[in-house]
Amino acid sequence: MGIDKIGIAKRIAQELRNGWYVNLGIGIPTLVANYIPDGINVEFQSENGILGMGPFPREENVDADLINAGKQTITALPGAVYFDSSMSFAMIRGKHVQLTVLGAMEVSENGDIANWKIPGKMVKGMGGAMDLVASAENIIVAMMHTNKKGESKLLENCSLPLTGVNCVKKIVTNLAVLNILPDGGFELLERAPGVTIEAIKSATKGKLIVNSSEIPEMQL
Amino acid sequence: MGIDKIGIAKRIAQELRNGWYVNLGIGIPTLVANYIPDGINVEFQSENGILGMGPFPREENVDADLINAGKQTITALPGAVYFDSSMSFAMIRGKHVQLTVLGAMEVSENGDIANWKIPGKMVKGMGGAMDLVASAENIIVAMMHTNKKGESKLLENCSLPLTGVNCVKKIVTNLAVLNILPDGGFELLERAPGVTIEAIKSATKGKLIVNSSEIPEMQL
Amino acid sequence: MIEKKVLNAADGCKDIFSGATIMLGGFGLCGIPENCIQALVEMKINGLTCISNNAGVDDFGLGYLLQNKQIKKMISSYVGENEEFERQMLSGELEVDLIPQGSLAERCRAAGAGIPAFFTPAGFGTEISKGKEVRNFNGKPHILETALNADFAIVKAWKGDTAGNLIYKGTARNFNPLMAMAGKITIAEVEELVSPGELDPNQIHTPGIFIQRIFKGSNYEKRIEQRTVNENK
Amino acid sequence: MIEKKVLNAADGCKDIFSGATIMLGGFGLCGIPENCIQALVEMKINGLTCISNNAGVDDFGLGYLLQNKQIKKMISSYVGENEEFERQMLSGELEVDLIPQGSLAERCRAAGAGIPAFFTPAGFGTEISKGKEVRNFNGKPHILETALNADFAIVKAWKGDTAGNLIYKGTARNFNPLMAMAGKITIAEVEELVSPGELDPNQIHTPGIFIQRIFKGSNYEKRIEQRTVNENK
Repeated sequence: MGIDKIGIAKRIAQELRNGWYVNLGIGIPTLVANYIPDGINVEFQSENGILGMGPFPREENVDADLINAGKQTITALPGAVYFDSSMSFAMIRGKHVQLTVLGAMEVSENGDIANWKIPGKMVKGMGGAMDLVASAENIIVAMMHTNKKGESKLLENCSLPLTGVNCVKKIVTNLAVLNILPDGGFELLERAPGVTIEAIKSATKGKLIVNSSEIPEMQL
Repeated sequence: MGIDKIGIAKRIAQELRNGWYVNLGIGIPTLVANYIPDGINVEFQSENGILGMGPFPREENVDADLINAGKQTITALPGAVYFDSSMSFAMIRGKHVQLTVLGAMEVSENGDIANWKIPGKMVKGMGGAMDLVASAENIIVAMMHTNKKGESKLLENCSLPLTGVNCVKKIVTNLAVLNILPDGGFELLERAPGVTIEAIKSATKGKLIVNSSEIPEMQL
Repeated sequence: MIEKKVLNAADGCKDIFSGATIMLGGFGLCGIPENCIQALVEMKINGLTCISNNAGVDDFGLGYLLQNKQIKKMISSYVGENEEFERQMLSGELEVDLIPQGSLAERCRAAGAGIPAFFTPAGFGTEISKGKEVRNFNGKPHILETALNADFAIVKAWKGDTAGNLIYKGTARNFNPLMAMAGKITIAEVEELVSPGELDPNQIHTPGIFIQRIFKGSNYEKRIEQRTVNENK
Repeated sequence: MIEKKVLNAADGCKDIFSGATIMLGGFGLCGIPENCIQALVEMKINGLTCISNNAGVDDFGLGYLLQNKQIKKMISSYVGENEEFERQMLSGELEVDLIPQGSLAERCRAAGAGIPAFFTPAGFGTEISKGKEVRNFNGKPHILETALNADFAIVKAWKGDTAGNLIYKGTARNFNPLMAMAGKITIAEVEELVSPGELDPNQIHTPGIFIQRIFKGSNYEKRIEQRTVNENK
């Protein structure tokens, strides 16, 4: 039901503003770079130490010394810079990055996020996620509305160990675009094409706030 | 009485050990660089952002973008590096500099130092002195034994506002070489040529410890 | 690529207001933003709080702003060599906050890096530690210092590109990269301004993300405070 | 000039002992000290505590040391992509301490810079903040993190000189400069080793003061974890 991962990436790309520095997490967020609207200039930061990240290289340009935080080979655009990890997180912690997009396993109605650990399963580590969510002023979560078992990922409280608290501002899922309100609650802003408010309500376990009976469809 | 400033610098130069990074303060300490013993390799750090500082330039090589912490034009030796002020004090605070030599207005018998402020007079500021004395594990003070009024600068307690506490390890003056003992007190190690123990005693207001009647003369 | 180029110092500094807190790079007269200081003089704004390691000399650098009584407060580590400064300080016209040089540098970096406070040994047991939290680490007392923010930071670099990437030369680097990180708005003046891609991405000291405006400065005097030459040979 | 050159990895690592705490630069397999890791394998020392952002893959990088059960404890931010790691961790053979990546980087820098502790927002409200001091700054909670020291740091650079000055390439820089500052003894392996004076003093990433030993490495494999290419055009 709803849109696919590419649709989520396209919708998030509409949030980009001219002159922003942006950090994209692994997975759906990475796809956002492919759908930057015309006339919008942004620069991508990867926390392993590059600003001005370009597309993946052609085979003949692969360089083992040039990767992104997902360990994928990348290229650098004109005006790019390399730096060390403390400088990289200085940019992040110091709020010089205007937008962070990342995936999540759960988001709570007060903006808590869980995306690094499932008790009883192998823990791979939080990488830079805790720094990113604790620091960024503008965090968009890109995820499916429900997990593989069909359970809502938008909850009253996260059940999984937290990555950060009170930090998520906006969520784009396969079903909807939602704001997290300052006093808590998921405010429904847009529906995925063909998806009803009822369908979104039933897929949202946390408090869903529908301020209008006329919720527009996403324009992709 | 005793040796002159050049003599003090020469005596301190004997303390240099091969492979040390050294920070020299303004005044007598700067002169130490002129008397490095044969076979000893050291590198000079200046806290405004250079490691591998060389001698003053010849007229035709003066570069406004290349100065030391005393704002004097300098040169850089092969293998030199420039860096910013936070990196510079990372070296100092992180104990990567093996020796700091600086001047003082007063030193107390427990290693306190006062060298930045005289109440009632214009205060120029502490510059990097407080960071240097708080961080260095090996601090040698280069100064005259008495001030212009003939009063001892080696005291039980400093009367002037402090730059740092319990930090000075050794003092070289125009009259003597002295250690500061861990439990306090100026231990007399060497006399300046022709200077008697009695003369040193009378010029030292703090507790002078003379462990032997045979205090050797400095060899310059 | 995000374009940061502005016309000149006046354009770069246009919204700096009376009463603003401004960081200015440089050590002595080495690596100071000469063009922007001149612009601030011409803008005749006043009541400024200036954060700069030094305060210039009577007739150069921040000394200009002092002569014109545009500065309300100086935050520095060393302010010698400036008679007008001394006069204003002793008369009480000018507030002065003296900070150990390493703490000044680290507090600027901390502001830029989102570190609100850190412990340092510098100043323990001196008047600098008055009112500050003291804590022992590894048996040694340290004091808590906080980040130092500014409305504007003004820095001078050797080369820059229009994306705001900067390279400094020699010891003219000093406080410039740290202050560049700490300003809400950071203005960079450079001796040489090139297009993005012309600077080696491995060799940039200040990434453009920290810079909001950049321009090519002109007529650099680069005055030397202590011209010291080696007479030997 | 202070000479830092040693013969090779075995010479550089000769006094690393069983039970030592070792920092190793690199992000994934990018910028890891391949030669020194091989030397540690051959030295057959064990009980090591390794501080490294990642833990290599099964048959490369730190994975070698894991296969040989030489590591007692890993301190990292992300340890995926390694089956033997997972097996040892789940069986309790291997201790693992996970740290947010930015805090890991800053804690290494802090150790090198003589900053014993600092406040950061990262990890507040999560299990990372358990037992840590929390304090509000600007209305936002932060936790106190401490410096992370090591007996040895092992770093990989692109170019170096025999005075220990280092230049890194691309994103192979990552944790290397920070760990270089934090080791009691720091060993650098480089792809190209030159004489002092051959590197531009404006362009050095790690000043030689932090490096105790340097050598030219050989046979770099530089394995790529996620070879991702653009099929378009």
